[in-house]
Amino acid sequence: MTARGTVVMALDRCKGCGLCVPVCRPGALEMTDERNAKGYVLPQLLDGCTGCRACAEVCPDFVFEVYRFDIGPAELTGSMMEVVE
Amino acid sequence: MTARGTVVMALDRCKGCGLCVPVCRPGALEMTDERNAKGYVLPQLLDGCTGCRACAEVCPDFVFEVYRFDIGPAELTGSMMEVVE
Amino acid sequence: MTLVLREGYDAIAAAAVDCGCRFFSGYPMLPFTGLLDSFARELPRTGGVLIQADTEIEGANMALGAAATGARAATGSTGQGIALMQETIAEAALNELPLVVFNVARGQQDYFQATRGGGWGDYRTITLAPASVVEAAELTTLAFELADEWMTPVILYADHMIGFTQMTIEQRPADAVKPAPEKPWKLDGRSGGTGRSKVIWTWRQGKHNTPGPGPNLHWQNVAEKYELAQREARHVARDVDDAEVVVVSFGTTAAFVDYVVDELRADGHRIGTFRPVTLWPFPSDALGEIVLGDACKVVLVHELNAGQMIDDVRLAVEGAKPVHAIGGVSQDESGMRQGDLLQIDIIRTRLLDAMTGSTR
Amino acid sequence: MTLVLREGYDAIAAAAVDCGCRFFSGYPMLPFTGLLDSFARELPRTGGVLIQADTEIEGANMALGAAATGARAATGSTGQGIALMQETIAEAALNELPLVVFNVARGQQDYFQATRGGGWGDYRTITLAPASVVEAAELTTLAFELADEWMTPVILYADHMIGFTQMTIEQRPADAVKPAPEKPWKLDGRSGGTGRSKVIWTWRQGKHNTPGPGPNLHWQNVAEKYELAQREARHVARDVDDAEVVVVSFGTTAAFVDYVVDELRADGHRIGTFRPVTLWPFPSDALGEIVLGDACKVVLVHELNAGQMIDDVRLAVEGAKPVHAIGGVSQDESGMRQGDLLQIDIIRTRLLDAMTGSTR
Amino acid sequence: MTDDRRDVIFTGIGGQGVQLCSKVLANAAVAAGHHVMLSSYFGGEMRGGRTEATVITRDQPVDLPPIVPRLDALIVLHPAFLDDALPRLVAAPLIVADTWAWTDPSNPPPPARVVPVPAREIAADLGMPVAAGLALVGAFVALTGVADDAALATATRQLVPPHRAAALEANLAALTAGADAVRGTPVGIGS
Amino acid sequence: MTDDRRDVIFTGIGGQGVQLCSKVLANAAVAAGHHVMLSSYFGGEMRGGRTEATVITRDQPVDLPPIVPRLDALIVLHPAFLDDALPRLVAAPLIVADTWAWTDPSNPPPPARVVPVPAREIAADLGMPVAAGLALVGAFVALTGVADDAALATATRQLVPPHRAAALEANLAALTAGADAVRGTPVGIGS
Amino acid sequence: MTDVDLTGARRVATFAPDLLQSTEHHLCPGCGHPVAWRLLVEVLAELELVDRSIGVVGHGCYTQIITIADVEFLQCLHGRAPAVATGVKRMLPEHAIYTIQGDGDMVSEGLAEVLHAAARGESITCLMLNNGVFGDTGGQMTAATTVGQRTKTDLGGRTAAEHGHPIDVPEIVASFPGVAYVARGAVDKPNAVARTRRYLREAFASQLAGEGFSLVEVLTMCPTGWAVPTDQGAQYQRDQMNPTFPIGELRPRRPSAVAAPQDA
Amino acid sequence: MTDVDLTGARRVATFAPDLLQSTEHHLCPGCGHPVAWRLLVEVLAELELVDRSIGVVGHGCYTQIITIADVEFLQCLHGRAPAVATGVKRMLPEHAIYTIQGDGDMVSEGLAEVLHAAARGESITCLMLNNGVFGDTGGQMTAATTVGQRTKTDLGGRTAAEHGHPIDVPEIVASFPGVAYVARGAVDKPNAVARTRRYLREAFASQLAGEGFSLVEVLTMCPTGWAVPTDQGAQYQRDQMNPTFPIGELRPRRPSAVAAPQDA
Ligand SMILES: Cc1ncc(C[n+]2csc(CCOP(=O)(O)OP(=O)(O)O)c2C)c(N)n1
Ligand SMILES: Cc1ncc(C[n+]2csc(CCOP(=O)(O)OP(=O)(O)O)c2C)c(N)n1
Ligand code: SF4
Ligand code: SF4
Ligand code: SF4
Ligand code: SF4
Ligand code: SF4
Ligand code: SF4
Ligand SMILES: [Mg+2]
Ligand SMILES: [Mg+2]
Repeated sequence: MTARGTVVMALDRCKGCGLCVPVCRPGALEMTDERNAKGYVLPQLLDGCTGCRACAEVCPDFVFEVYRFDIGPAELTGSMMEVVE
Repeated sequence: MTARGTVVMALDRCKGCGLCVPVCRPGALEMTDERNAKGYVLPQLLDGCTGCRACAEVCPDFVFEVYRFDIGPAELTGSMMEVVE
Repeated sequence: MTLVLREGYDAIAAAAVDCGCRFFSGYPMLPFTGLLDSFARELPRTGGVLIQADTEIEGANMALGAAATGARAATGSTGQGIALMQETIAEAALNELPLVVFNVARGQQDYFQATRGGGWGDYRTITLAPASVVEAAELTTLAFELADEWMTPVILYADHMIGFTQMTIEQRPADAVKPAPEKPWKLDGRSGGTGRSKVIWTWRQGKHNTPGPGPNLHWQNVAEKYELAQREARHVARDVDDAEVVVVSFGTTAAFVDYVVDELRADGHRIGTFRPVTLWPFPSDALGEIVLGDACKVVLVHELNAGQMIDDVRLAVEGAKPVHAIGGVSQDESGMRQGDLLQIDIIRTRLLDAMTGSTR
Repeated sequence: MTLVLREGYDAIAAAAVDCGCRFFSGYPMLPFTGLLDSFARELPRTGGVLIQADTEIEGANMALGAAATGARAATGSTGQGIALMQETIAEAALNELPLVVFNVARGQQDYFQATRGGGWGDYRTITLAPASVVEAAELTTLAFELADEWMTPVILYADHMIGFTQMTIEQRPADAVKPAPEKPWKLDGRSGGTGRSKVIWTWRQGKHNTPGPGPNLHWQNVAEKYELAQREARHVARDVDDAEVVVVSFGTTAAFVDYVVDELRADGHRIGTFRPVTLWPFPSDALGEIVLGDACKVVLVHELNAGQMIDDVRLAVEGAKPVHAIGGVSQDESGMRQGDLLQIDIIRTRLLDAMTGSTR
Repeated sequence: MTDDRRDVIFTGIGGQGVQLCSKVLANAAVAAGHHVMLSSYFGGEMRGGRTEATVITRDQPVDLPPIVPRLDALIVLHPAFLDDALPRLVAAPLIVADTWAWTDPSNPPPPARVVPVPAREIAADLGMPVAAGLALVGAFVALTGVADDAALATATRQLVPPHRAAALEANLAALTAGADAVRGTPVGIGS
Repeated sequence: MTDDRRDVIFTGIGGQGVQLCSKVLANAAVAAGHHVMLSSYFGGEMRGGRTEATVITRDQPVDLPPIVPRLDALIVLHPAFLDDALPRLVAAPLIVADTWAWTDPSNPPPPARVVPVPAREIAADLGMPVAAGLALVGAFVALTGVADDAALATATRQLVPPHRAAALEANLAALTAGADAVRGTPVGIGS
Repeated sequence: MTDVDLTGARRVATFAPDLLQSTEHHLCPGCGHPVAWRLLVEVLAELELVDRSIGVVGHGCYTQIITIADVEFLQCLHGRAPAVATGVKRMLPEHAIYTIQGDGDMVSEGLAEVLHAAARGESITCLMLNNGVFGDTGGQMTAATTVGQRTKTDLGGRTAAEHGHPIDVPEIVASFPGVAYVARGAVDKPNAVARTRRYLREAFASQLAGEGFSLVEVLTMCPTGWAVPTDQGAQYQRDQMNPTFPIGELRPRRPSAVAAPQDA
Repeated sequence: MTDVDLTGARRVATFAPDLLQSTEHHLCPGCGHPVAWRLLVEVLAELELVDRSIGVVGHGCYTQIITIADVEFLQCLHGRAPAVATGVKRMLPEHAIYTIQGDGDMVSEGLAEVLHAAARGESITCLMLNNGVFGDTGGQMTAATTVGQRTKTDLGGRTAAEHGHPIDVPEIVASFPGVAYVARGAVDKPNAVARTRRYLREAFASQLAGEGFSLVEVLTMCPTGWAVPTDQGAQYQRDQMNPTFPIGELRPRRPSAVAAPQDA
């Protein structure tokens, strides 16, 4: 399956809340037993990310940077774009 | 015209506000040029009182005691009775 | 005698309920919140009422209302929340309503607030400042008693250290719960319709049938009452008889000072401590007597603020001996707790420095 | 120089607007209400804003917000309403925001409130107490200047007599209105996005990029600032050089005392008066110097309360000479105005009694 | 030579215009270049209650308490509350009284100087009973020279709103008539 | 003869159960008839933050400041914040430490008496890693006699809720195992 | 006293209820408050609450009731009456505990107190005498002054642009689940007076039945604050205030209220 | 940082807006507040208000925003933000002035402040982060805790019988005439986040257009105060809070608002 999107995760600041997991419609995120230096369990990225940004929208700790492969390489700066409802 | 009611007025404490006059449906009250010791102009009772108690209901200075002639002499004590709307 | 281990919060709440407190209302604020929780646990055992109020002002006024019915009632907060209650505390004082106010303070900056208030009119609040959990429980009982006796608000000035520390205190006997004394002035509705119905208000103008003294006379009476209440002054003096240096401090800070002074005494220094237990009335006579003694050369004041109690110390000493501040503003990084000036090395250094300075 | 006749309320409001006050908010309360009305008349001429707030707490916080933008801003009430502002006044002090607070008091019982506050934390409020309409106008200007200079709340402690009395004051020149000084710390939004954006809060912890000193250091700094502000102490002394009796009083009461003392001096008594213009900082040094002089035998304190300023007098005198209270609680039958102890016959009798007593 | 007693207290009852009278006097004195202090006392909300005002005039800034303890002149619009005012007078006061309102000439005793003015009649003649007080003010000013006629007129114009022009004219006339009534009254002690 | 050093400070990190351990010790001392003072310090909201508690045991009412300046015993659950605790000890402290957590035997120098206890192993054997602290408490009590076994068991029962019976048994076992590990350890100065 | 021939007459209205120790008061001519006082004490007498009621009274012209009504009162701080009454009620749960407040007292200074008490469903009755001004401090605008209403603050009448809109506390609390009864009456004419009496009766009855919080607003005339002649006060109120604050029951008692517990 | 191949990738979401000086904060795992912070600064940037806005911030866990967001802040007393913001706005009428408050700050301590400001039609935007608890003092019940909601005060859930009912401030102010815009959003799932962003945008736009008072409530999770596992916070909020506090615009902007003056 060709990835439509991906995420970069700043897991050092993740607090393991798990809020990102259920909002990922393709199920591309799951919690693991891994812990970061602060002792929090961490999510990991599986296959299937669509770059939908849902995880970034709900994460309280600014862990996600989201990328899409489906469109050209124009870079979005500053504010996050809107999720189409 | 036979009087159906009458009022006793404690005019020493009247403050001349005139609120009693318009509520008297038979027009049995009117303001005069007379003044009491406090210097307030006073109402006076004309003919036609029905003993309806309207004046007593609105007077802020407890000036009126109301009597009716149409019913037996049973005395009402304590609280004032209700005006039938 | 059975000993039980109790957190300060619980010890205070239990003592209050045991001496008949039936009502408590307060609004969450750290570190006062712990006391609110403890009252919530303790009050139900005697059918008392706890209201978590929606503001400090409401909480204080609820307690005032409860007090007006003759019930022993209390409120509380930390200093900042108590700032909001100033109008209400003054109202209670001028209405002669017994109201106990717990200040679980973030430090020692509320001395002026407690002893001079920020309310209105001429009033005072008896203020009790415990130095330990055990004393906090004892003074809680005293607070309710003094409030009733003098018909006045009484402040119990505690802090987070008293709240969070656990100490063994004597298990109260099964019959510990005492009813509040009967209060002839209390409102219970029953005087209604008698032609001599009661009314409580700070102006004391009474009613048509039963005129009161009016504000001037009433407020003069209240002021005179507080003059008399001077006799409630309480203190603890340690090793002052031969002390060249008398260190004055209050509340938990005094426990640290005592610790250091005990060490210095063991080292041969002629030093003693004086701790007001009542911040108002300040035990001026007792301190004055000690200071006027031949032994005393200098009075040092350690308080964790910019200099508040030192006014009362100076008023007591009246220039007879030099008075020096060795404390100061001292807060931890959270702003919620006392800071460095509780460290015994610092206290020791400051004491020694001041002693050297004064004996030079 | 043209003289105009002005009621105290108007004189104060005009002086405030002339020195750049652009915002006033308050809640009606007698006798403060007159000042609210005067500000409502005066502010529009410079485009200033008047808000009749819905509570004292809101009024004070509105003024605090306006002050944070660098505008000269004020609020006010009478003592009881100011009790409600204690938390806010402390907040302004610890945030170093210049805020002028007018207390149009019902008497002299707010001395402790003004000088010791009932707020939280270690703060002080410079407090100015005029004795006449003309002085009230002058001290209003000074209040705004000191508030800016020291970045602190300043209280102007007036009363209904100052409010309602009309006196001739100098017509202000057409260019009287001065802009408030530029304030680099003020909030105007412009630092947003620079990476060094401003934040004002009492804990002074700063921001991620620009950490602040934190509460301990900040509050120490504030306390030190107030130490320095001691130099703003102001007073008026009359006929004290050879005075055996020095009478201390403040505010309008002092005008009555001066009147009696002038008479007594005319009768040959060696008597003088001392009036603190700043209640805080109290002019202790000036009073101490006078009292330490050979002439002075006794200090009498006339204040219309149960004894509040007398603490400051005693702190200044330090036991060097006897200090006696000749005042007391004194309210009229409405509870809203000063009572009998302003009568010059009573003052005269009390002075003579105290003088006899002291020279026996 | 004019009378130099000018620390004056007005006494009257609510509704007589004591406040307006005292303001006219005070503002006239200001217009005449004096330093002035004006204090008022209203006896509460009741019609007919005690009403007082004091006006102090000086060539220097006034340095007196706001409730001036001793006054040397009195203007009497109504005798009801005279007993509150008299004790505040010095031994030799100037008293300007509406003639009807000054019934006991023995109080205060000499050396008081009492000047009765038929103010009620003056005002009645002008068809404006409430202007009686201003006749007394006119008389007082004439006696003391605390202001000149022009200043008095200016002050009155400032204080009576323009839309009450009729009242203004009557007020000015009352002032003049009051002054006329006392012109030539000898200055000095004794009534 | 038992060790008489009993003004003890616990040091550990959030999640190790320092609070429970200190409470068990304190309540056991109370059950044994002593006067006790217990103070705790939580280092904030972060997992793994500094956690401390002090337990003072006396035969008289405790007359000490709530933050006890000098302590003569130390129980080490975790070495992370040892540097905060060590300066508060007197010159000759008793130190009961989880063996793994005591890596630098030269600090503090003699006359400190250091008693290592394989608490982690004990707890692991009981299938309950979080009970390690209680093994140290058991050892401390055995060394000092500040409470007897019965008091220790009573206190633990009071503090562990009945619905966690399994945990209770493991906790009790950890206490006993810790005690057993040090029985016979000679009393006195030096490790 | 006027002299009339009372032969054969039956008294149908006394000067004032026995519960007033005096018929004299210092309120202004044409003030609406005293009529509300009368209704209150009449209802207390009628419901036999005279010796088991406590009134908690705020700051305003109406406060004078505490000097003449022969029932117990606690005069409290401006705006705080609902909080004080809460403390009283919790200690005396069988008593009828009520507040007397003005619009300034309740809607300006005391807005939080009344709304928090209502949200708690506190078993007290709050009485608001609404004249749309701070009568006692000279007639300034309050947070309940209707748009267009004359006050000392603005003799031209309140404008929404400058001062905003009034807050309708009865309407707000009527929507709160813990509230048992809310009504608005007036005293400008006899039938308004009669309705107000009934509202007060209902409010106290709901309190005694433990149904929850109750509130009765009474529109009262303040000719002084409005700067209108006394004899036009009633009409001014009807024209100016009633459209914004219509008379009636905003929350009638629920028939099932007594039976059903209020918890969800 | 996870290691992924970004060849040919287009960034569609940054970690955090540039306006945050730091991505670190001390709020609990699963706390809803930081998402609301992010939305706020995004909208400020989008509307170009970064250098002409001042945030007036109350006391609660959310207060921490003042240490990381790169805009100007005035931290004020608990509950008083709408009054403080009023003073600020009147001196800087062209600026975007807003408050950040919690439910404890706004509905408990500061109820009078927000309602009075709304009634005045004050041209400010109030933002309420509602988690139904005093998070910062340990999770006690507030005046906005929904019935049945778990708090430290009552782990069994709030009961109306004991504690009464929550106060719905947005609903109350939505009925005030001087109010321009009121909405309630949430941050429990992506589309709620998106709607909340739009609500904030509308609120600020209405303020800039001078339409009156605006308020946006945001439901935020407080797993700590509710004593629920962090990954169940969002669901708990939907089940427990949303029925009482449904998401949506309670008062949309009036199309004519810009043109029509608000006075009557
Ligand atoms: C804390 C406080 N602020 C202000 C006052 C001054 N004050 C006295 S009565 C009153 C308001 C009266 O208004 P309202 O409640 O409407 O009663 P009314 O006089 O109109 O009947 C005010 C503001 C006060 N007593 N206390
Ligand atoms: C006058 C005053 N009272 C109490 C407090 C204590 N306090 C700090 S934050 C807070 C409430 C927090 O609740 P909320 O606004 O809902 O914010 P949250 O922490 O839930 O986000 C309280 C009561 C205070 N700071 N000031
Ligand atoms: S939502 Fe963020 S903080 Fe929570 S688990 Fe996912 S990445 Fe970590
Ligand atoms: S961007 Fe969308 S699909 Fe990709 S991980 Fe995040 S939520 Fe899942
Ligand atoms: S209503 Fe009463 S006070 Fe008013 S005029 Fe009539 S009798 Fe007099
Ligand atoms: S009782 Fe009725 S009819 Fe008689 S005077 Fe009064 S209002 Fe008129
Ligand atoms: S001012 Fe208004 S409310 Fe007060 S007594 Fe007069 S009319 Fe009544
Ligand atoms: S306590 Fe609640 S509101 Fe506060 S940071 Fe934690 S989760 Fe957030
Ligand atoms: Mg009113
Ligand atoms: Mg919250």
